[in-house]
Amino acid sequence: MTTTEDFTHDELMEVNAARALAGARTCFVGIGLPSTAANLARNTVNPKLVLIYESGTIGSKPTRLPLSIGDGELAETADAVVPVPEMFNYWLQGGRIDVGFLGAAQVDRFANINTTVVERGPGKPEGRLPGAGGAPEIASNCGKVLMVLRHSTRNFVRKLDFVTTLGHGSGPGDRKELGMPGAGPVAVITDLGILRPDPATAELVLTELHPGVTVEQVRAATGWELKTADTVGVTEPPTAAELAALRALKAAGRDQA
Amino acid sequence: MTTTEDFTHDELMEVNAARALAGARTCFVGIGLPSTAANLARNTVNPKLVLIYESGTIGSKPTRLPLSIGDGELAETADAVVPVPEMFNYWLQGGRIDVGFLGAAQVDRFANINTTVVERGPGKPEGRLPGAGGAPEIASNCGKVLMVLRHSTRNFVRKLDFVTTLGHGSGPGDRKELGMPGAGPVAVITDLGILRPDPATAELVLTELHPGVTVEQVRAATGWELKTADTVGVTEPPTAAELAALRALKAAGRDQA
Amino acid sequence: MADIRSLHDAVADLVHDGDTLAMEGFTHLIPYAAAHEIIRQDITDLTLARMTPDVIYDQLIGAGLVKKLIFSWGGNPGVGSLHRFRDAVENGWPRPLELDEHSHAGMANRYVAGASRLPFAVLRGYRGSDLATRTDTVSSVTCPFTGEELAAVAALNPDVTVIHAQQADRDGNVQLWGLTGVQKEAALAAGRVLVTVEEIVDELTPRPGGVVLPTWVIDACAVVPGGAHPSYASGYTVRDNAFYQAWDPIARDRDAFTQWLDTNVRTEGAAVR
Amino acid sequence: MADIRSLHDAVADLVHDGDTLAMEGFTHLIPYAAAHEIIRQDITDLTLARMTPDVIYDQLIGAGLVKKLIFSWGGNPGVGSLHRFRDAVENGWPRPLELDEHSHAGMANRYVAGASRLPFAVLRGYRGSDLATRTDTVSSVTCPFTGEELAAVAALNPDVTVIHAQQADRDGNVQLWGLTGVQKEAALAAGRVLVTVEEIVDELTPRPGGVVLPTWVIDACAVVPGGAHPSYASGYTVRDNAFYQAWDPIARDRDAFTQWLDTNVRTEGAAVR
Repeated sequence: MTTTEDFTHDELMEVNAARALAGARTCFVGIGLPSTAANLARNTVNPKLVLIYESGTIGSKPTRLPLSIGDGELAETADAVVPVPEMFNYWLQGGRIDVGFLGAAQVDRFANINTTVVERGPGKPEGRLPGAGGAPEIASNCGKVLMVLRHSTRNFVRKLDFVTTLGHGSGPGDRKELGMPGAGPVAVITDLGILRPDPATAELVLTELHPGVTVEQVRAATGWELKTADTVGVTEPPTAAELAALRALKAAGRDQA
Repeated sequence: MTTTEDFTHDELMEVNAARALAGARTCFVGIGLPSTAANLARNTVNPKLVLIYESGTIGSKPTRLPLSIGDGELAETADAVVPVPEMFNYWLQGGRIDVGFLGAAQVDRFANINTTVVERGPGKPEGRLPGAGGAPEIASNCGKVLMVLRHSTRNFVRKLDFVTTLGHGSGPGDRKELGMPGAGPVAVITDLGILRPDPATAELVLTELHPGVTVEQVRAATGWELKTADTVGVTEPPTAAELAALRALKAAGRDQA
Repeated sequence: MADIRSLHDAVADLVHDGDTLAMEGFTHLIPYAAAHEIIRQDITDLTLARMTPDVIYDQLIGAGLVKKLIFSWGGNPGVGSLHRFRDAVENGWPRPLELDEHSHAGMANRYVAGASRLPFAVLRGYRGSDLATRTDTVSSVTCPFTGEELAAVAALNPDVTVIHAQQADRDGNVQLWGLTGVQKEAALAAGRVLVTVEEIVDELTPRPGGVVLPTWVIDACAVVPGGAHPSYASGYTVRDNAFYQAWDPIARDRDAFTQWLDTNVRTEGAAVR
Repeated sequence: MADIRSLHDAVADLVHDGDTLAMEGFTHLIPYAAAHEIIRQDITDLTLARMTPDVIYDQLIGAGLVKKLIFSWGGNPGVGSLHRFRDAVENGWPRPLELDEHSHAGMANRYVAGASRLPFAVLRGYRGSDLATRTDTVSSVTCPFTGEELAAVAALNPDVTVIHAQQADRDGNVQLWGLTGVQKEAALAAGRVLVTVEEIVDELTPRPGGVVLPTWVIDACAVVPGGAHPSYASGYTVRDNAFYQAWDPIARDRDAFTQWLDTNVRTEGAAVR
């Protein structure tokens, strides 16, 4: 396997996020990092991956990274374009989608997500985030959920200021009790490594480090006492092909602006 | 006005049914006599009438009488074709349709309709009719309802064997109590004349006779003690233009079979 | 993913004795050829669902394969009664037929709930009608905001849905257009989906009014040109109104019906290969 | 029936102080020109509804015309925050902004209920989310068949909905295509409907993915070529991504925003005639 040392932490995150889509048939794609990952997956590990955007496109095959979930190319290259209510009712709630790929502003140890408001300290108003978008029902209804976000104590917090989207609630069994069809978050891919829920506790534990990253670095960037798996692996470095595909996607994306 | 004596009782019914659509913007069209009436209206008193069929066509402009509510020409000449659930939810229940035009197997004095089953006497099984189709919600949700059917004691009965579709229930106020948005049946056009609900009782009374028909004839063909309006009018004879349009429609319809 | 298969094999694999089976198509694109294959394979004890049973279900009922019918309007469109349907309901011939009867609005919403994987749908319907007294799939819910009582209909999720479409591509993606009725909902509500198509094309070109079903929601496609006859496939065939009219005397008479079935369906030569 | 009118007159007649106003378009076909006309006419105390508020509502909020926002995702797509929206929520500038906040699935179904003239819609949603604690338009219903508890969302029926479309014919029938989002539902849910269009054509040719709104569900059409800028109208214009990126520094600063508004919207020359 050809590897190269010339890559960034963001690229490690993006490449591993794409790899996590190997074997998936359909992916509900959030904009930003999830869209980068899903498009990279289509150009590398999973050429047949069906990309589904909440704007109503099924099977989009964009040649460049879309800036928004409603870029014209998403519709023009799609197998089908459906009304937004149909997307949420027949396709998402209908259980047709294998993987939901989400970003997050804040995530806690049970992979619950906040994208609504953050506390900014005494005397200061709550800080406003964009809101839920499709995430609550994506996380509930997709077969499983992948998350991708940069690792920092600002993002990986001890306690969410607001639960926008339930991951695993307060532990195993919560999703089932709430009648959520999907398995919920199975991996959180960051620029430092990968966290996965411990099957016994549903708490996110460090399972893989990216090459050159230490457990201490990840702990320092996590707002709770991060546990590690019995064996912490190291992700495969990006291949030259992966990096080339990623960089080509991003360059094409920049051209459009 | 040019008139002619050469017309049948059915033609009187059809011409008067078409006339009842003068001024309507949109009509939800049942197949059979209602479709004849609505298409004739488009060719005579109401060229801009928007025909809506439950198969999903909005603004059909057929050149011949469709045999079924799903004939290809209904779709090909439509302003829009929508899925059947949308037709019933957004357009019919959404209150977008001025007039629902229905036929019936049995009708009672309050213009309630049976199209489900009929008693056939002791020892005999219930006779099976086609069923409800769109009628219950057409009668509930259209601004008003017109009915067209041939006059006989078999059709105009003292008591329905089954209420498929509510007209005026058991009298004034029933529709309101049930929360039905539309005004319900406003006229029943037959081959003998026209019945309309008495505003005070909601009971169908004879308001118009077709030329040459007597009150006694209508009473004999009605299964209850039919009341008459204070003044019973006589419908205008069909004009030559109306008859020509009707006959052309029917001839074109026959060509397709 | 939809495999492209023979009609015989697709029906044999996907339609089983005792299934709840929906064969939809609102006058247009009715999957007659698939129904005939079911008759040839003698798949029985079926619960059939369809808004407008039409002649296709008259044939299946007359063939004795149906124990229950879920429907909203059972007639021969533009012609009259479905005599095999009536004979089964009125006289139990060739076997009794249980009914679950709705209005069109109710049936359409049952499929919508099914496709949405919700247990029920809400509509302002069935008011003042006796229909709700004869079925356990109509109930009511109260709006938590306004207090209004509305009809609730139970979701309809067929074991298998069969539809006819104009085109599939080689991957088994399907497109239908023209009157598309309730087919998308019936397909997405089902556990298994079989689509018969007029033809396989290299690429599906988006059409006005086109409904695309991606291959990953379909189990099998079978190429059956003319498979909607005597209904039609817009752009390929026209409705055989004469057949619908000719059906009336055939279906009125048990012997004439049986002979028609033997001659036109239950023969080796009638099978689609 | 839709009269073909000037944008000025259509807005003046159809949009009133205090209205609940929906301006929909999911990234595509966002009716910016109509929003600017509303700003020029200083129509105020609006309750704005929109799944994705976007830069269009950032402008209306910053202009001080909005008292309440009904929404599910308020960002500058692909760029970052809506700074005018944040400033109103966090600091009450230029006036406090009340929020009614949902998920996309909830908002879409609120419009569906509105278009269906039902008081509520049902979905399997909001589970485990704090969203429902901050709004009185999410509740629950119990399925009368299975006993499952599901989310209920209140119907959203705007006083007026404004959308942008590619084409109208001379009678005021409208067609839009490409990503059609939730526009049909938003229009059919509303009391009044204004459609701005790229052009008037002699005849609407059915398009793949086309949504047709007949003239009799629309109150006015106004011809506004480029009326979706900086969003786009598929087949006519492309998305001005550079504008979305340039908006970030403009909207971050109250003075820069106000100056932008004065220069680009609140001038006689900016008005569409």
